[in-house]
Order: sequence, then structure tokens, then C-alpha cells
Amino acid sequence: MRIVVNGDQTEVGSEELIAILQSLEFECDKVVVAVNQQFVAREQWPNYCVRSGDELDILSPIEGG
Amino acid sequence: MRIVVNGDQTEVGSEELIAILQSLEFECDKVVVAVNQQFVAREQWPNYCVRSGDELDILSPIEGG
Amino acid sequence: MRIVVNGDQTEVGSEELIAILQSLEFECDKVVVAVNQQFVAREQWPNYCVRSGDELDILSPIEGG
Amino acid sequence: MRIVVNGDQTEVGSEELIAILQSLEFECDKVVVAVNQQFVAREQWPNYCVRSGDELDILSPIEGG
Amino acid sequence: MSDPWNVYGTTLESRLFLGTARYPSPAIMEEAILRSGAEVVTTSLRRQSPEAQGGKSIWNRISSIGCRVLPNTAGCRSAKDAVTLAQMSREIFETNWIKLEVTGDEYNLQPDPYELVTATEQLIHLGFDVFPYTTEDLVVCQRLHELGCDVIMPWGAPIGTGKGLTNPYALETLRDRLPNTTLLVDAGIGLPSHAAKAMELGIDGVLINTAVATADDPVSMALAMSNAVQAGRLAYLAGPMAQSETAQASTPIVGTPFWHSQPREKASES
Amino acid sequence: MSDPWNVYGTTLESRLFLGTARYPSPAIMEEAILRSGAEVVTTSLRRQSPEAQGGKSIWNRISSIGCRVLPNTAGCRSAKDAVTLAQMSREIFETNWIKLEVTGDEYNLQPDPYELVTATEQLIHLGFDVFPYTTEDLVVCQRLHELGCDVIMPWGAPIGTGKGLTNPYALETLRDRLPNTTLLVDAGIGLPSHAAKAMELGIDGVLINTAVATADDPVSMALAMSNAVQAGRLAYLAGPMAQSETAQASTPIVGTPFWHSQPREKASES
Amino acid sequence: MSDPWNVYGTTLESRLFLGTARYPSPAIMEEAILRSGAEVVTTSLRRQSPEAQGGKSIWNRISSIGCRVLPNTAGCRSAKDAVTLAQMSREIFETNWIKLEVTGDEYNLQPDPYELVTATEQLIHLGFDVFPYTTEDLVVCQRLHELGCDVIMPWGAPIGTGKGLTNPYALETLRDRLPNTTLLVDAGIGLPSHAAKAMELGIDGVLINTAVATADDPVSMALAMSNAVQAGRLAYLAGPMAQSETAQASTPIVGTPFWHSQPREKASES
Amino acid sequence: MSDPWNVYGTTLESRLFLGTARYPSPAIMEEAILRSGAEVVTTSLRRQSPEAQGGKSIWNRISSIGCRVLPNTAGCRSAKDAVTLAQMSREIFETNWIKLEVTGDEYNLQPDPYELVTATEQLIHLGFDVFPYTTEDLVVCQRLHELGCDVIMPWGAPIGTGKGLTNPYALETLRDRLPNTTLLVDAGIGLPSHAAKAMELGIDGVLINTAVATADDPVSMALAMSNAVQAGRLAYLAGPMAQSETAQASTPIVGTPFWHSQPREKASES
Repeated sequence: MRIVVNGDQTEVGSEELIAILQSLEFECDKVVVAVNQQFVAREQWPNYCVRSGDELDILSPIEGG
Repeated sequence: MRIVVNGDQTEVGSEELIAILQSLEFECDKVVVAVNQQFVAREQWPNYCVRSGDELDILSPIEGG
Repeated sequence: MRIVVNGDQTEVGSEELIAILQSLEFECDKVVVAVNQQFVAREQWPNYCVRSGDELDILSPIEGG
Repeated sequence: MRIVVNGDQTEVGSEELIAILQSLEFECDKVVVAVNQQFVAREQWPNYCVRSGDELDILSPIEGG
Repeated sequence: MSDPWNVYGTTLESRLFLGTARYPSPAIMEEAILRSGAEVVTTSLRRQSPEAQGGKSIWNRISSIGCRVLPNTAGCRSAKDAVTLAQMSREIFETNWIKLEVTGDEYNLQPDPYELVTATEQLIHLGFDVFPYTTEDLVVCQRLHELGCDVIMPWGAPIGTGKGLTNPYALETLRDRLPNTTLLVDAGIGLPSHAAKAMELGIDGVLINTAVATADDPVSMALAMSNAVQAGRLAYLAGPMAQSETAQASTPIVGTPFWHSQPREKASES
Repeated sequence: MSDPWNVYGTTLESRLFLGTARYPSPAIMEEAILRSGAEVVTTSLRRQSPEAQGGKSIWNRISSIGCRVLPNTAGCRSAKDAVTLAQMSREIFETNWIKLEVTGDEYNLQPDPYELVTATEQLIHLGFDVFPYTTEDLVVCQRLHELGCDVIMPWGAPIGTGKGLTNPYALETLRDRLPNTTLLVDAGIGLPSHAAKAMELGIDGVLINTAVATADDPVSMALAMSNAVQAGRLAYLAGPMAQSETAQASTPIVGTPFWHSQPREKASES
Repeated sequence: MSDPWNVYGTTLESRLFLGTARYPSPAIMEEAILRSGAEVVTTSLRRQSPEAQGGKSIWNRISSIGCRVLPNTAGCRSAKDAVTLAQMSREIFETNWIKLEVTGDEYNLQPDPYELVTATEQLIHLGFDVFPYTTEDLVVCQRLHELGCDVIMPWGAPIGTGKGLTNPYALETLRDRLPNTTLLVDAGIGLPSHAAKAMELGIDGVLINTAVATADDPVSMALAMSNAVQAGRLAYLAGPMAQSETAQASTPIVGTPFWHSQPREKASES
Repeated sequence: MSDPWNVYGTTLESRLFLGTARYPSPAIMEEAILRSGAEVVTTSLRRQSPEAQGGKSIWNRISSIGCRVLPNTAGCRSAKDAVTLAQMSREIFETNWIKLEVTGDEYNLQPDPYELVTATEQLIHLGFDVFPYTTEDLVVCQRLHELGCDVIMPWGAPIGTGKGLTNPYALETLRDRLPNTTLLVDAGIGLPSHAAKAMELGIDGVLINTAVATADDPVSMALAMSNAVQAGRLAYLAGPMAQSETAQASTPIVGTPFWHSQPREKASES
């Protein structure tokens, strides 16, 4: 299934959000997630399934002004 | 019938707009009218009837900045 | 003998500077002196004689900006 | 005789100011003259003799701010 | 110098719009307008009692001058009121032009960016040529431009203060970012130098009332403002010198007299 | 408006003095002078080689215009040199007027307050009408006044910078403290708004060169400066409004429509 | 001097908020924060590739300092994006605080007054403590206040320009009209004098990033800004002297020596 | 941060000199001095009648604090008077330091550039360390420097006005042209931001009296000024950011979320 991860076309082998994050080697406790520009809270992750074409934003803290 | 003309409670003897203007001695060709804060165009005047409690604004040109 | 002390006409009984200062009850170690707008250093005082009409400025420290 | 004309060492064949000006092809009615930084008024020119080493400034009108 | 410009399809020569309020007398107002060369003057509408025909004489005076009229909606606090007043103005003044004012604060009498945009949208839909009076906020002005305003009127300072241009940097930004929009500075001009400065920044025109009307001599001040607007416009077109941090002589340096350094040998003599 | 003024016994109409240096061409210089309406232009003297008659054409051009000439002593670093140059200027330009410049610093090219006073004293003794170019220092200007200068020319900013008035507060003080002295701001004017501001402060006139000569279009800029000087002068005479910290509406408040508060009972009905 | 203040229920001592971006190194950033005494620092969220764990080290560094974190929504162009980013920030940074930025123009990077208000309304509904970054427009700030913002962050100048306060008059108006709202000037501060001036106007605090981070010596500049903020705050509380147009001696006049006028007869001697 | 500097052979830490006049009480004066950290305070001499020992208590108070004393010649109108008063000061205050004031105008109380130079020359000949109070005129300051002054004290604005720096451009020029002279801004500072700005320009120190003494709370204002001077000095040394006309984001752009453009194909997949 092809989805978009942080702006890049990406082939993933699962539709489960947690599995995707793990397969892409994100550290789950250090990122936050939006799907199609909607926030997906951490407590929703266990049951959250991604669909083909979905746009994932996986963000981490950085410096800011 | 009591209406409000330019902020003042006013007793008028007719419900017809033109009659009211004339009875109050406005020069009809030199004023514009709103009823209840809605513009009443001159071409509507002949058939326009005012209701009790209506608020009339009868305005004339003045200087401005 | 009449002299001017700090702008005021003053009658003094001596022509010796130190005697004048003492008679006017200035504390000698806390003032500085000019005669006719010329500085008179402390070491000159013992021999310094004032003449009639001389203008003495006897100054003390104050606050300043 | 060597003099300095407008900053340049110059050999001249006469000591008379007017002769010098003419030999250097200045238009006498369109210049003013200083010798050794002193103004030499036009009426002094006929009798004015330059000495060896003198510094002449021969100036004309230009634009200015 | 002829430098005509276009305001909603009307060609004008003067870049000074003049307000008609606060003059010592109608006669002085008229003379000030004439002296200023203004082709557009602002007016308003107010409740009038039939007996007190106070406004009439001044309006007669204004209309007799023959200037183009730009009615305002001064005093309105909501888009709704402003739209109604604009419609009434259109009927009596017989013009599509409306100087749209929607006040957002009673203290600085500044425009309300929210109600202003709402009213602008409705008035453009109703066929008006809208002259929105706004703060100098770029995004607000962009929004007004996108809604269809060809003309935008940022303030220089709060009305009646005469403080001049409180934020010239923002006006420069407006000019840069809205190069094809007609910008008029409205409100805050107190002196000719303020008007000239606005024009030097590339602003297309200015609207002035209080500074002219309340001067000791309004007629002379009207002429002064007219001259200043022309001066600023001419300067903008003339391409001013660049400011420099360091001095530079204007009179030529070459040939400065009395140079006492060692005299040079002339090349011809060596 | 006619507003003649007197400069060392000469009556002038224009309050703009123009410099003649740095123009793209003599023809443009001439046109700029004409357009500006200036009645006084500045000139200088320089060493000239007989063959290169470079200066001649421009001087011929200047003298043909018929303006009054105000020669300067630009480039002089000492009172002695300035006095000599002034004497030479008087002979060739046939005028008692001298714009006295004695430079004190090579970087900002500012006047030297010490040499300036020395030269002024000598020149007045020699019968000159001295126009001293000075900083805006009040005590220096008072000294020049006491020496007999009817005209004093404080700078606005260092020459050629176009920075405008770097210290308007000091110019206001000068105006207050020297009410009967003719003050001309010389140097630093870069834009019409600068010139207008100087005049609004009560300065009697301005002298401009670089800002006109080095504009992309000197002729238009000359006209712009002329307009600005008139604007500022008119405003000074017209008694400008006082600046205010708080807004005040220009359009009358009374009779504002759509006032939704509880309608009043008419007095006549009660 | 202890002068604690309250920001959304949190008591702070320092009135300087510091940004964490653009420092030469994380170590210098940390030292600058410590030296500044700031108790609140700003952060952001960005897309991260798992391999390039670039941001991690700096975030670890920031979180180890122990300051309170104020996450921003920098880069968002719509209310919708800003609301989503705010929600993500709340989860990862574990704070209800959000510095709400919704950019309205790509050139001056200014806030969009329309999207800002929309996002503010939604975020307050979602339980956030919103710190809206806004222009200095009074009506916009009033709207934010009415929506429930206890803190509002008007800009001083466009971000990264270091121009200081481009419109101090507007900030004074804000202070007057919103006396009970916490105002922080955010963006535009370039020098300590700018920060001090903001505080002198009664602004409650300032947020600075670029001016500290891009100074040659960020650590010293952090301390400088801290000192300046304290200086301005102290001055505001201390009741500064009123500015005067006329000079007044500080040293007493009475008893000035060498007064040469006719000596007085002493009263006692007459 | 330790940043010692040298004033006529004396090493100081604080760059704030404080005046001792115009405080509500000697006790408040003392506390203000202590809080300011000032190491140098100014004093004066006045005629004293023996009975009214008014000045004594305040002088006792000043001398007990242990600061270095800088006596002034305030009130003198001529070089002659100033030289006499300086000699008297040296004897009673037991210091070679003299803050040389020679007033040239009764209205703005500004220094007289002519008398000032004359007095400076004589006092240096008499072995004094002269701190001349002067206008910001570069040539005057150069003259003072050439006469042997290691320290020069240009004004910021007329004394007691609190107007701040009326001509910062001139102060910058002074700094550039007199890089090795110690410059202290004396007079005119009204707010901490003024003091900070002077220091940011590279001025070495400031002398303040009225702004501290006449604040509602002089002690807090003393601390405020101290903080501001440190802030400005630190910033000068820290190498501030350059001002920019265009905005630049502080938060990184790379990785901005919700970028909706056509998703890129990852390089690894091609």
C-alpha cells in the first residue's frame, strides 16, 4: 500500500499505524502523528488503520522561535 | 401610530411613507430613508407602509472627512 | 573695613583672611576661598591680607549633577 | 625664474604679473589671483612683481554647492 | 507637469482629496477646496430635523463647487450599518463611490478589520466602488484587494491626531506588496511634510481634512498641502538620491586653491 | 501667494537657493534652476589651466541665467584661506555675498566653529555680507550673530548625505533663540519632505544641491523642492493644527444614523 | 527586586522569553538560556526522518534545561493547520500553552488577523492557553482578548529584522486600551534598547530569538537582553521623569559663585 | 561579567556616573547611589553662609559613601570663572578630576565651545584631568582631544529634558572619529532605553542625575539605569545582529508539516 509519509511517497506493508511507525523505525514515544492534516492522538493509535493514499505527518520536537 | 423618527418617538397620522415625510415637513427630494436600518430606495416609497414601532432614519447630506 | 562676602556687603574688623573667616564663623577646614574671582590656596591664607572692597567667595561642597 | 603656478613648478621669463599671466595664456579678465595665499586685487596687477619661488593661485569661476 | 491618474475609471489630475468638515465657515471651506485644487471631496449623511436645516447650506455650497463627491460611512460600527448607509449615499449623492469606514474602537477610532472586510464584500457585490479606510496591516489590505478593491486607504495615524505617518515602514511594505493597487493615505496627516513623505514612499494620493480645516488659515494650508503632495509625487517619479552615511562634497575637489604641499614638477618639464 | 523676504538688503521671492554642481550636464543644470524658481545660486572658484577651459562653459551658462550668485569658499580648511578666497570671489563675481565654508573634519566635512568665527569677523570687517555655513550649535550661531551676520546657515546633515534634519530639536531651538536672524538650512536635504519640515519649523529658506543634481531627473526634483519649500513656508504661516495623542472624528457626530439605544421621547411630547 | 507575574496561572520571575533556534551550537544555546535567566523557551515541531535524528540532540538539550516550554505553530498558513499542529504540540510537549502563529504573508511573515482569530477560538474551545502572535492592531487584539486570551503577543517589527518597535505609539495605545491583558512583544527586537523601550511602555514581557542567537556572542547578548528587560520594567514601575522641552539645571543655582552684579546690602546691616 | 575600564588612570567597573542633586532626601540619594553600583558621583561648590549649614549634611552623606568624586563647575559662564572654581574644587575635594561646564546659553544651558576650549587648555596646563561637558560637535571634541583630554562628555540632550539622544548619528560619528577617546554621554538621558542606546553606539559610559533623582522611586530607577548601561555595553561587545529590511523566520523552514503540494517520490524508490 502506498501512502505519503512526511511528503514522500512510501510503500508500507501494513495498514496499522503502529506497525507502520515501527517499520519506518520511528521511535514511537518521541513523535506525534497527523493523518490527512488531522491530529491522531496517541491513545487512538492502537486501533488506527491507515488507508491507501493517506498523508501522514510524523513530527518531532525541534528548536523554535 | 407611534414610530421612531431619527431617534425620537413620534406620533404620525398615516402609515404611508410619503405622507409621513410630508407631514413632518421633510423635503422629499433632499433626503434618503432607512426603516429599521434597512435602506428604502426612493422607487419603493410610493407603496411603502410603515408599521407601528418602526425606526425611521431620514438623512441628508452634510460635510464629512 | 567693608568687603563683599558671597555677594553681600560685609563690615569686617581685620584685614587678615583667617581672622575674617573666623570672625564670620566659617569652619576653615571646610571651605575654599577666592578673592576677586582668583583662587586663594589654603597655604596662602596665613599671610593673606584682604583689602577694602575685595570680593570674597567662600564656598563649600554641595550636591551636583 | 621658477615660480609655482596652481601647484605646478613653472619657469617664467618675466617678473611682472601681467606678463606672466599673458605668457601662460590666461585670459586676464576671467581670472583672479593670489600670491602666497594673499589676494592680489586687479588694480594692483600693473605694478605687481613676482619673486622667485612665489606661489601663484590663478582661479576661475566654476559650479559650486 | 501633467501626471493624470485613474481612480475607478475616473481620470484625475490632483492627488489630494479634501474633507469638508470642521472649517470655520462654508465660505472658507469653499475657498480652501478651490485653492487646494482638489477634484474629490468627502461628504457624509446625518439625521436632519426638518426645521433645523443646518446641513443644507453647507451641502449646497459643496455641491456648487463641482468637485466629485466621495461620501463616507463615518460613525458606523458594523458592516450592516455601513452597507445601509452606503446605499443611502449612493441614492442621494448619485455616485457608486463610497469611502467605507467601520469603526472598531471608540478611542482611536480605527477601522475594524473584520467588519470592514464583510462590508467590502457586500458593497462590491452591490456594485459599489469601495474606498476602504483601513489600518496599514498588509494582510487586511491584501484581503481588500482580493475582494476587488482597486483603491485602498490605509491610515497614517488615528484621525484628528495630526501625528503624520506613525509607521512608514509598513506603508513601504504595502507599496511593495500591492504594486498595482491605488493607495491613498487617509487620516493622520498634520503637516505638509507628512503628505510629502507619504507621496515619496510611492503612495498614490492623500486625503486630508482636519489639518486643513483647523489650521489658523485653512486656505493657505490647503495650498500648502497641495504643493506638498505635488512635491512628494514629483520626487517619487524623479528618482531621489540614495541616502548615504558619509559626507560628500558637492563643489568639485579638483583644483582646490592654496594647496600647500610640495609643488609638483610639471610633466612637461621633466 | 507673494511672500517676499529680505536677504542682506536684497528682496527675494523664492526661499530655495540652488547649488550648481554635480548635474549631468550644463543644460540640465540650467533647466533645473529655471524650473526651481531659485533666484540665488551658489558657485565657487578653482585653479584653472589656461588650455583646459573646462569650467568656462558652465560658468558662462550660470551667468547667463541671471540669478544672483552666492560664491562659496568650499574646500578651505583655515580662516586665512577662506578670507583670501572670499576676496578673490568678490572681485570676479562682483558681489559682497560670500557663503563661508571652513571645513573642520575631512570625514563629515563639517564647519570648524573656531576658524569659522575668525573668518567671519575678518570678512565682516572687510565689508562682506557673510552667509556662514555652520553646525546647528546654538552658541556658535549666537556668536556669528553677534559678529554681525544677518544670515546663518546651519546644516541639516553632513553634505551629500541626504539624511534630512538629523537634529530638528536643535533647529527649533535656533529659531526660538534667534528670532530675528535669517536662517537657511544648508546641506543634508535629500527629499522634499525634509525641505518642507525645515520650513515648517520656521527656517527662512533652504539651500540644496546634491539632492537635485544627482536625482535621476534633476529638473523634476528641482520643481519638487520648490513646491516643498513653498508648502512648508505656507504651513508655517498658516498656523498648523496642534498634534494630539487622541483621535477625534472629523465628520460630525451629532445625528449619526442607526443609533439603536432606547429612543428618546421628544421633549415636545412629554 | 522580586517582581513576580502570572502567565496563565504560572508564576514567573523573568519577563524574557527566549527562542531556541538559530544558535551556532546547542551548547551555546543552552548557555545563552541559562545566562538570560529565561524561564520560558519556545520550541516547534517538524517532520523528521527516522535516520536523520537531527533535531533530537537539540530537543534533548532544551528539555534538560528545565525551562517551561512554549511550543509554536510557526510555518502554518491556515487556522486548520495551526489547530492540528497545536494539538500535536500539546501531546508531545505536555503543555496547554501554544504560541499561535498563522502566517498571512510570505514576505513580511506577519500574522493573518482572520485565520488567527479563527484558530484562537477553536483552540480556546479545545482547552488551550493561547499566546497569539499578532500585529499591533488594537481591534485585532481586542478580539483576541474577547475570545479569552489572557496573553497577547503583538510584534515589534517583522520577525528577523531587528528593527525594534516600528510603531511604539500603537503599543502605547494597546497598553492603554487593554490594561488587564498580559502583553508580550514578540519579533523585531534587535537590541537591548528596543527591549527596554517596550518594557518602559508598560509591556509585560518580551520574546526574543534572532537578536540573541545570531549575535556574535549569543551568551553575552542573552545577558544583555535580560538586563534590558529588567531595566525597562524597573523604570516603568519607578515612575520616570516627564520629558521636557526646556533645559533645567540639576546642580542648585542658589549660591552660584562669582556673581558679579552689584553686591547686595545685607538686610541686617541696613 | 567583568569589564573594567580606565578613566584617567583609575580602574572602574561601573560605567554609570551618578549625580547627587535633586533627590527627595539625602537618605534616598545614598540608597540610589548604592543601588546603582556607581563608583563615581558628581558634586559642586556653592557659597555657604556659616549659619545655614544646609549643604553640610548632604556632603557628609556623599563623602561617607566612599565613591570617587567628580566635582563640576556648573553655573560658570566664562573660562576664567570655571578655572577658578576648578582650582577651589581640587583643594577641597582633593582630586585632579574636574567636570568642566561652561554654560553658553541661559535657555538650553549648553556648553560654550569657545570658553570650553580656553578653560580646558588652562586646566590641563594646571595639571587637571579634565572631563569637558560639550555638545556633540565633532570638531569641538577633536579640539578637546588635541588639547589633551582623555575623556570627553558630549550631551545627549539639554540637561534636565530627559529627551534621550537627540542626535544619535552625531554620536556615532564621534565614536568613529575618536576611537581612542573615552566618551561619556552626559545630560539628557531620561529612560533606561536612552542609556542602553548610547552604550550600544559604543559610548564608554553615561552620567545621569535628573532621571534618577526625580523619578517617583529614585532607588529603583538607579538600578534600572545600571542594568541598562550594562545591557548596552554587553550588546556593543557581543556584536549585535545587522538590521534587515526583510523578514526572516527563526524557526526552521525545513520539515514544515502539512505541505500539500504533490508528494515527492522518494529517491530510493526510483
